[in-house]
Amino acid sequence: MAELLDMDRLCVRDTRHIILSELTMHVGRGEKVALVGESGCGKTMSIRTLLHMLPDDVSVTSGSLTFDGTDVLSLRSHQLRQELYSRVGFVAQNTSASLHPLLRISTQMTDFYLERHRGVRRSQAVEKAAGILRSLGMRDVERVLSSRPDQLSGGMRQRINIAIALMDDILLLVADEPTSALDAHVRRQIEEVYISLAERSCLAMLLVSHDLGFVRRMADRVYVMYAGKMVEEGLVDEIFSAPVHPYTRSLIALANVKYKNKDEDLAQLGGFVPVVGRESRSCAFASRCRYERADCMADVEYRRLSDTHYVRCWR
Amino acid sequence: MKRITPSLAAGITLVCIVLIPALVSLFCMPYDPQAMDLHSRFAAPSAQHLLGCDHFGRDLLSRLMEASRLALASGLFSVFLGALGGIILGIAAALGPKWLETMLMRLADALMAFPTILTALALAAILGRGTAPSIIAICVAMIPTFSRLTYSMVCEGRASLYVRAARSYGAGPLRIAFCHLLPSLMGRLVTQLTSSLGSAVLLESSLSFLGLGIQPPSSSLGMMLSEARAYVLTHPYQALPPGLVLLVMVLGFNLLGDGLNDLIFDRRRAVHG
Amino acid sequence: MGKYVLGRIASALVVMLLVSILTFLVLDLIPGNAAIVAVGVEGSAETLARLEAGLGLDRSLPQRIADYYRGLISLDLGTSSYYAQDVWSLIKQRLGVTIPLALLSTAISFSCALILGSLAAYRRGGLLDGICRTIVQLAGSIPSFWLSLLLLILFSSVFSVAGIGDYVPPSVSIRGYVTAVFLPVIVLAVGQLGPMLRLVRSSMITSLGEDWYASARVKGLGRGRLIFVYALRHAISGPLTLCGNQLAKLLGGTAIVESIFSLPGLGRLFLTAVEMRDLQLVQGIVIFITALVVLMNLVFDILVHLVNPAADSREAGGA
Amino acid sequence: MARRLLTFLILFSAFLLASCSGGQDDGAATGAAGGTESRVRMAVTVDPDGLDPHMSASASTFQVTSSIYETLVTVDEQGNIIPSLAESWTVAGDGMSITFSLRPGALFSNGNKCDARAVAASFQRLLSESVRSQDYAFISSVEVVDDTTVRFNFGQLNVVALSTFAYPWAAVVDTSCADDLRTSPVGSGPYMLSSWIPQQSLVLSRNPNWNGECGIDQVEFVMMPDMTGQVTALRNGQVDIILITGDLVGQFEDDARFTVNALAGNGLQLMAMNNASAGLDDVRVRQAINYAVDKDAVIEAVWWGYGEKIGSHFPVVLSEYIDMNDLYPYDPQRARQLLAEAGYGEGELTLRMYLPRSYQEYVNAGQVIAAQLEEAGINVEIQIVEWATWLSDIYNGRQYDLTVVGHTGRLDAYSLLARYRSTAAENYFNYSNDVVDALLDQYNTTVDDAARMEIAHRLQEILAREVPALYIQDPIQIYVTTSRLEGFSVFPINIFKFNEMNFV
Repeated sequence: MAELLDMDRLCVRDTRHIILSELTMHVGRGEKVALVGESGCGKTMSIRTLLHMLPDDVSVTSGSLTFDGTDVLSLRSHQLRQELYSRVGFVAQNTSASLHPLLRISTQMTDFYLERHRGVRRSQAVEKAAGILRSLGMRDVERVLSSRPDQLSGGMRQRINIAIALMDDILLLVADEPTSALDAHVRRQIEEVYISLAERSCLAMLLVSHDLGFVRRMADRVYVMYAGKMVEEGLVDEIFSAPVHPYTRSLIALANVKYKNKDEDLAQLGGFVPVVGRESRSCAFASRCRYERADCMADVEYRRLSDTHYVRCWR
Repeated sequence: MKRITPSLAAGITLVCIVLIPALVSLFCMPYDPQAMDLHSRFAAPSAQHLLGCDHFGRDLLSRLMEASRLALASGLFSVFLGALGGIILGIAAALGPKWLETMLMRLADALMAFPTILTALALAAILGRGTAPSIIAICVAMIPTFSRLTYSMVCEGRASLYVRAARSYGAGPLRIAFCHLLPSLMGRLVTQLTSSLGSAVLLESSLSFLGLGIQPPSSSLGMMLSEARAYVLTHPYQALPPGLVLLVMVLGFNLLGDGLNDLIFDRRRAVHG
Repeated sequence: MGKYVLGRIASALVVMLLVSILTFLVLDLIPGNAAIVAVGVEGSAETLARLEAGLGLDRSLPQRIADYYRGLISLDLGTSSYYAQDVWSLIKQRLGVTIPLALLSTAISFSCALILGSLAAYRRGGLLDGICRTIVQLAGSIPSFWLSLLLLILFSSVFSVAGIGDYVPPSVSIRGYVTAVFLPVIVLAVGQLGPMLRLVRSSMITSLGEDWYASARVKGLGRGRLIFVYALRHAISGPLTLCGNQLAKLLGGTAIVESIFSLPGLGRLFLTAVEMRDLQLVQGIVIFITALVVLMNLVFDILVHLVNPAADSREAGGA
Repeated sequence: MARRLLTFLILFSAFLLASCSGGQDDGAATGAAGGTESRVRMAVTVDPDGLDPHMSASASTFQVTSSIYETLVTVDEQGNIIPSLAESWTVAGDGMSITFSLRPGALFSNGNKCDARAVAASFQRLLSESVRSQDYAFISSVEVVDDTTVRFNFGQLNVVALSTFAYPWAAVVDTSCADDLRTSPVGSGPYMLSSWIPQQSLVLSRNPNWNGECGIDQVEFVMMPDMTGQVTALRNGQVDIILITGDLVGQFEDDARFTVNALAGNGLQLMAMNNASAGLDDVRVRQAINYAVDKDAVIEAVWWGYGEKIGSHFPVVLSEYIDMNDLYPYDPQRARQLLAEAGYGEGELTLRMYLPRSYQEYVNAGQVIAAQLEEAGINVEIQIVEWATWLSDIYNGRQYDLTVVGHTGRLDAYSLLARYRSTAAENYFNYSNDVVDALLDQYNTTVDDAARMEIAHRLQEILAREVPALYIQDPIQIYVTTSRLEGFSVFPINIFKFNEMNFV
């Protein structure tokens, strides 16, 4: 059976730099996949490519992207609603900014649904929204539905965003940093929402995160990205118990030491994610790598370790 | 440096189109703009009079050159003075004591609501003949814009980190205003200054149109238009050249202001990116 | 909210007091008074003195100011010395001309700006956007009196349209009213369009760059609803405030346009009042206009608050 | 929400529109009612300054009030005195009183009797309260002889007394409503006020108590400040009478639909000089200025040649007029020579010229004259001032060197020239000449017509020679009417007789 999402050697660039270089990734039906990496390494850009949300000056130069048998890259803007957005749900990174600040939750949850399902009455749609909110563990649903975003807490808004994604019968839920920017208590609640959702449904999920603890609990498989390239991929156990790439190792090591802002800890590692030179076939991590040696500058190939485990490193 | 945006280029071009003849008029003009030749009243454009003549047979081109020089000069003067006054008042309101702030801001409101026509009349009564009354009247009309802009920007800046830092090591309000705040506001002010030139020129011409601006025999664009208005039925062409010059001048300044704004905004974005 | 409104009204009263004292001072400063104008080039010094006494002009400035405010407290704007009519009834007469004119032109420019500005922001860099930016620049730079003259030449000389410059109240002839008001409305609307269109476009561009816009789009919301409900709803508070300012300015009368098109509006009344040194009338109009400006800004701030309850108070207070 | 907002705006504007137009109904309805009646519409630039003839000095008032009120006598086109409210009159042998016999049964528009008592009351008011009470100071008492006879006794001899009763400011008003006359006039004339919306229109309708001839049922004065608007309105048949400037004559001259009436009025336009200011106190400088200015060119440049050049303070239409134009012809050489004699070389004399903004023609004339004076070596600094400022600083304050202005017509030499009396308040020229003072005294008491004519001629001559002002022209007023309108005529004083017009 074909994969639900198939990203093959995707290259994306803006006017100056290459952003994604030959990115390959796939998500099976019902599979929960995580995409991890530091900020600025191209995670968000790769899901934006999938959702046709690229900024004006960014374009796809080569590669292919198929979702549920549809060639996503060739979709025209008027086809997006029917071909893509009805089957992919998306929860954006900054959840409080992704709700319209002035419209009631009930309106925001049902507007697009009503447009897509002609003949459905508003009250029916609101009923459905309420049901979904309840299933996500929301209390006091009526009050929430008649509120505006600024009257709700961050955790509530997050749940609403998930609920909006679930209004349609989607095949894939894409969540960009679903738990960042939340305080510890709320973060735990939202994690539970995702985990119970993952357990209950046969929905495929693509989580973008640098919260490795969450990833470990949620995901079936993990992709590790660095500077616009995949550096390692594998089943959760493979990645967490036997990481190969020094980058993966340092991410996991840092996650075990502290449970704090990952960016800061990585910064202690020294250096930043490079912006230029992503097209080069050498190892982009070399400059920050403890194990750097001469052949890191040469063509570093994506090696197969097992059927599921691949890595881009000599080690 | 930065690339020059189309609106900046267009602005510079348009301003030059009026600026160059205006500067040339300081040294030479085709005719004396005040010399009447009653035989060539309403003369059509010809080799002798490139733009024709007005109702007194005065050469339109020469009058336009003189008028645009006066318009530019009075625009520059009044905006400069108005900006200076507005900035000082704005800073005083933002950094001064609460009562001063309230007083100055209500005064700015009152000035904004006060009819410019009355200001111009009062100043003409005090200062008498010449261009000074209308320049100061426009300047007074400009003050509230600048004082409010400065006020709000200083208020924003007051809360910013570097100002708090400066205050913490004991810098006085004046030092904060002139060494820390003003430089960072300069870009915004320069933009406002340029586009205010356009509105100042417009205001001057409407005062002149009502007869409250520059006095004859000197020419001004508004006066030329109001004279042309009397002959709209018989010589409609007369209304065209002064209005076009005015349009080009104001358009030029507005585009220039926009272009500068883009330039400054671009720089900011470059710093952030 | 009530406290906020009260505060605004209080500061408005201060502004009106300042403005009217300024007016007194200015009218005292400029040469000539109502009696001199009434006597003209005829009449003797005794006549002049008698008329001045009749108008109360022989008393000191503080006395006259005090008298005026005493009347004002009982909502009496006094009597015009030139028209010998109640100042308020004179102003009221003019509003019948000025208010529809201001509302029509504001409505036209506001709706044009909303539609054009939204579409231009949506297709940023496209043809419509280019046209819009040209309109912004041209409409913002064209002197209204020149545009009036050009239109007047075009319509009355070239097209020979009857009825321009001959104001007829709509109760007498709707057609006559429309022909008389048509051109001034266009001139005034063009004058407002520039800044309004610019503001709508830029706030729409901001709105279109917001996360919720992207999310709503990804949810598959239709384009029309996306632009004209989601984005515009968010972008409208700035334009609405500007609309209030513009409307207030127009309600104060537009002397030049009114006199070019012979409309009996408030602006022309003001010019005549100043010319005739009709102190009561000048005062009345100045105070009325100031009150109107304050009131309009307040009304539109409240409107902004209704549309956008989440807007922070700084925005509302700074308007 | 956007839709609700839009709805709100639409409703709001509809409400305002409705409420505003509602407010005007009462004023306009009467205008609309006269659809089938004959109505003449005249375009005017400014509102009347109230409709009380005793309390105004403005020409715009009298062109309206002359149809609402009646004067005891009136004038024909040539300036001859003809009966009006008074059917006949007799001047006493010694010239010290006039007795008028009033038209019996005359009524004011409110139904009150307009009899001898009303006339006397009206004149009492004129003498005590009017702006012009000074002009009537010669009247010592007003005597009611019987219901239709009223006698005016004079304190001093005034041979031109009769003509003073023809001026529109001597109209008979109903003193029982004296306080409201400015806005609700009550007179015995052919028309009464039906509505007045300032700066919009003023409508007169027939006075039901008027029994005389009346060919027009309604008169509407339409306020149109803009000449273009007036011309288009006339062309489109929206108005019937307009007053135009000379450059527009060509537009109507050959058009059978319009009649052009170009008639010399009874006014005077001149450039006054301050005879007390440095330089101008020297008669040679004033003469030089007269030599330096080409009056024909000024009249051509400003009035398109529509004006009668004058050399003294006297309108050409009056019978006492003599032509003094040849005294100082245009001669710039002579001007320079005279200036040099007076001690002023090229560019050494600088004069301040003030021009009243409300009168564009005077502003234009001032600019042309200034340009000509500059050519003769006199510097001129122009300042344009508001009318009120002009009245206060220039006319009353006499702070000026040169100014261009016009004077309205009078019917006799004394009223015209009284302002040259050295003590007169109106003498803004600061002109002082004992001979003139004496001649003026003599004029009023000279009963013999020929001798009086002689005095008028001498006065004109002296003024022409000493030139306290640069006399420019007696303006020609150009009225254009639709050809359908008959009976339109212009009078030597500022009145209209709409009741004598009719449509064909």
